[in-house]
Amino acid sequence: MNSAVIVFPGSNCDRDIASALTKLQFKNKMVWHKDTELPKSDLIVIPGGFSYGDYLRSGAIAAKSNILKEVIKSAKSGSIVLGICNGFQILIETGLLSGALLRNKNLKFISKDVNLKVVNNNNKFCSKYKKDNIISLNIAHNEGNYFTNKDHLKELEDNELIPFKYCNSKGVISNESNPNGSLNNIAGILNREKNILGMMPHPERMIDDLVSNTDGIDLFSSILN
Amino acid sequence: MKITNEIILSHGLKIDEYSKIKTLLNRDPNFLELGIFSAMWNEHCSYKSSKIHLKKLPVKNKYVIQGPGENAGVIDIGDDDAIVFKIESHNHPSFIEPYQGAATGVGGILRDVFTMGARPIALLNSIHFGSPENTKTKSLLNGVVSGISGYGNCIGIPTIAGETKFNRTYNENILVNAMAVGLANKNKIFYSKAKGTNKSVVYVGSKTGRDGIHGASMASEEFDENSEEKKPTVQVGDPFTEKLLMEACLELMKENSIISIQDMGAAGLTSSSVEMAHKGNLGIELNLDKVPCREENMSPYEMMLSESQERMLLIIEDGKEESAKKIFEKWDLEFVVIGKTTQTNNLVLKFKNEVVASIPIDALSSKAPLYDRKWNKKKVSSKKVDLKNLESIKFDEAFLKIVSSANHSNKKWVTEQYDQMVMGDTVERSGTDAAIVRIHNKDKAIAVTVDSSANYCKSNPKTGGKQVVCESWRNLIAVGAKPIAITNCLNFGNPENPEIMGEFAENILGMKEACEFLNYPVVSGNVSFYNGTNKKNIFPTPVIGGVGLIKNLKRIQNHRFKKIDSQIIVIGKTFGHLGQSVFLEELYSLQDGPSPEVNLTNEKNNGEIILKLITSGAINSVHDISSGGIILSLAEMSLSSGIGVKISKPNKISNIFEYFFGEDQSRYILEIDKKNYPKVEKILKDNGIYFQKIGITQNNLFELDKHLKISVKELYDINNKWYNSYNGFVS
Amino acid sequence: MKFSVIITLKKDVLDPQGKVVQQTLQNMGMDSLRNLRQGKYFEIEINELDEDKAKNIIEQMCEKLLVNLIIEDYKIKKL
Amino acid sequence: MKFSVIITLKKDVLDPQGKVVQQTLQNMGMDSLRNLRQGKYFEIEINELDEDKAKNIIEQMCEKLLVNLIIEDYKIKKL
Ligand SMILES: Nc1ncnc2c1ncn2[C@@H]1O[C@H](COP(=O)(O)OP(=O)(O)O)[C@@H](O)[C@H]1O
Ligand SMILES: [Mg+2]
Repeated sequence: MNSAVIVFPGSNCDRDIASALTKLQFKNKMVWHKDTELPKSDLIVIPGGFSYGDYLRSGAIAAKSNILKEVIKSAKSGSIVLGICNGFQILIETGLLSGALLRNKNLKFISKDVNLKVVNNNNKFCSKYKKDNIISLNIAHNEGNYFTNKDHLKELEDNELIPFKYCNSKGVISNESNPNGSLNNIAGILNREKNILGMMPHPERMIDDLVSNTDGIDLFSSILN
Repeated sequence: MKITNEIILSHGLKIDEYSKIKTLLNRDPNFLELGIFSAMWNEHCSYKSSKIHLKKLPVKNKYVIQGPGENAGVIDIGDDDAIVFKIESHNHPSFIEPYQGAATGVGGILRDVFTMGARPIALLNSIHFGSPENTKTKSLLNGVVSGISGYGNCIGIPTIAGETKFNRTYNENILVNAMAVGLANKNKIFYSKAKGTNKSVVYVGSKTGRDGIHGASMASEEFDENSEEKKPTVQVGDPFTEKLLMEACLELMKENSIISIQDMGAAGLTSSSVEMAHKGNLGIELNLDKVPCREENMSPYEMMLSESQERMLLIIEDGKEESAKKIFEKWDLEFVVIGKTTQTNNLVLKFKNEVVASIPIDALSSKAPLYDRKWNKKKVSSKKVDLKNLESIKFDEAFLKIVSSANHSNKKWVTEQYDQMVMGDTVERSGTDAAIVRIHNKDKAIAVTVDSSANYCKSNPKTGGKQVVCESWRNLIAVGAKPIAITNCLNFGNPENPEIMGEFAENILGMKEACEFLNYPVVSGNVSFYNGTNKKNIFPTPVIGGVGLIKNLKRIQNHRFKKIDSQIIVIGKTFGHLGQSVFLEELYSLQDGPSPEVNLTNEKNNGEIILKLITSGAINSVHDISSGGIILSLAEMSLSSGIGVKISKPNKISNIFEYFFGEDQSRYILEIDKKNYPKVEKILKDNGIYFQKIGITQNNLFELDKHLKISVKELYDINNKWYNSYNGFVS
Repeated sequence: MKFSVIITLKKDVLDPQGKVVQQTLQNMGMDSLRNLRQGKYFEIEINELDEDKAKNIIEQMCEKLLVNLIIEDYKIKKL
Repeated sequence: MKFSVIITLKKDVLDPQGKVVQQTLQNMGMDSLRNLRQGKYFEIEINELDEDKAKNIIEQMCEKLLVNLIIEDYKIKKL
């Protein structure tokens, strides 16, 4: 399977995701933000980091880049798009995903491993997980506090558009297990057509027991499937 | 402008230093030249008070590629891989503006490392604050931690180890030391030495503003009531631009275009250009009209002394300017040829078609003042602390008070603000004896740690210097790394005071002894004097950054207990040394008695055996014993694993407080599977290593004879309270 | 010509930053504080002498980049 | 009583955000843009009817928390 990772000035998880994709048998290409054409790819990844320093609003400036016009076109025609962390913020700023990512409720950068419940696996990104699996992924962000209006929240809940929610080690989804203040403990969302996933946690950091665990692998193998 | 005594003094120069300038120039300097001299001759750039002492430190072993004197030290870790590392202070700026001060401290040390051709792979820091009750401490703590996190996270380099300490000695002068570690190809290291005349001198990075003019001389002065007014424009860090600068430099380094490269740190354009010319025994001529400026009407004086961040100076091979420029344009950065190297051995500055300064390079470098300052030997107390003179306390109370204290609480509040996982190679994060970073795509790694022991160094600078080097060595051993070399950041008070100068001189002697004995040389470092206010100096605080090598990632170790019912032993002799201990400090606010001595022979033997045992796979976990003694080390092993212990005091030593809180050196705790125990015991005995059995691991309960019994969960909560209640947020 | 732009979060959007700042001030003893919301501020200078045209340009900047219209409102003022 | 507080960076202090935003706008074709600086904005409502007293309280908030006086200036206005 071919993948493409979009690189912005200030992206800093681009190498990590590229390593992960290669390790998991994707043929990956890096795409510079000034490029005007996407290579033929089955998966487009917008990586984490601080594109444009997170200045103005995280993701806002990257969303205006040349290549994003192509990503939007491609996404609208059904390509699989994955945005991780800053990538999620960028997808929100382009409007491909709805809602907003506000400052964490404690106003601090949070970097730690958190538990997530796979609340919906009926999509291209999660088919390898079992529903209600509890996995542990690393988060590292300043603005991951997901917010949206009531109608959209209902739509997300009703249509199985929320794959992951923050929970504790026993799977309880509560205020205490919510690291950043996200509505309904949302850690990631899909668009209505389910071909675009934006998520704050970093699956690419969890593919190797030596450094962490392997809970991220299933996400990539689901896509490969 | 006429140069008055007042102007001279306000530049941080002494009147006799000014006379020396006149002799060297054979004339009076103009105002710009005076500014340049003041920047180059201050303590921070010239090392005038420390140089003769620093020379005593060992700087070589078979791994060292580059010792002190370059932007950072370089060691060889095999397969053409080299590790480049250095630590640096940013104390005064962080006290004035904690967020920006700490952030630009991180930015500065990163530039030192990638200037040499290394991609940074880890950040560490050592931060010391005043007592928590001091009114300034809370905002300084918050500002510094978020500054470090803001910069490191944004540029995308994991911050994986450090230390956070509180002590009233830092009430008016905090310490913020940042260390960076990078990975390079050992055949492609870049240096600052200029070569060849008439080569293009190129300015890259951010534009120059009026930031931090006189920052370097500020770092070389004591604070007083007027510091607030003397304050130069604060430097604001821009990690985004630094990220671009780093990528652009590393990209350019893949081509053969760079003759020499130097970051603009303290004293900006002045020190970088002088440094390059001096090392290459050349002259340099700059056309200041070309310097990219952020503000209008900037004067040559401001341009030369600005400490704007995220800038570099390069000397480029003939004909490579265009291709180099393309790379910097790709990254949206300034790239301007601002001068050339010359044969004159002078620094010549032109502005608006006039020569505005002309100074012999050696007058600014090799002929700068050097002082052998007067120093006094410390009178060391040798009186043993007698517990009988202290108010009695129950053992469990004493223990819990320490576990819940600011200095010994869990530091998650700090470390969870740092991205520790970015780059994907962090094998051990903060919270272990040393952090471990894998070399990308390889099966080997390095271990890194920073350590300091101000109380020990205050009471006995020489023993303290020895001890802190050994502690660093021990922390690397404890994770299974072979210690290779160190970088040091020497934070001291006013060197013009013979007591303080004595602390410095003796401290160096102690470090030298330990470094030599352990074959653990110093490859880079930084000296920060004048830490203090109005004659009140901080405790001498040398901070050691250690790097060790792990050749095989299957053979690493950590301090987390693995199983219940394993044997626990203490390696090394316990005499019950309570002088300068955490026990006295936290429970009685006493800094009393002698510092613990280190027996270097035992240190080395114990460490080498531990390393052997780890490599043989015979032990379950290992932890060094440092401040707080055996009981604190055991607690850390339990807290990080959730597994309890059942401990008894061996009979020989009478007093339970001395045995469990004593801070004798060169000791480790091992957890050993009972089935492996006979084998381990034999190895220890065969090698003449002293050890004692003290108990076993057990489920859930942290237990010491009849003195202490608490669930690990409860202990965890107690250990985790302080930061959150101090800062008033729960995350 | 110089303008200021003030950007605020829409009323129904959570303002975590404002909330924490408000709490902190209250904890510091500022009891009379009733409500606080945080926003952004820009000072923008452009080479355009015609005020209407200038305003129009600033408006474009807001709509195209500075403001996230889904969650934010803005106000432009000539300085 | 309701006030606005505008906080801006002091004149010679680097504004990395403003710099990048300005560049982005220029890259988007806004050629007439000469200069842009970014600041913060607060809307604060307090229970205090006396205007002088109220202003005084807001000033205190600024000096004690909202403003970093080392690098920032501020302006208070009644709304
Ligand atoms: N400022 C910091 N930055 C990163 N890591 C830190 C910091 N402060 C403390 N730590 C980490 O927390 C752990 C405990 O710190 P400390 O109590 O000082 O360790 P020790 O007593 O073993 O030297 C260490 O692993 C250290 O790396
Ligand atoms: Mg340790």
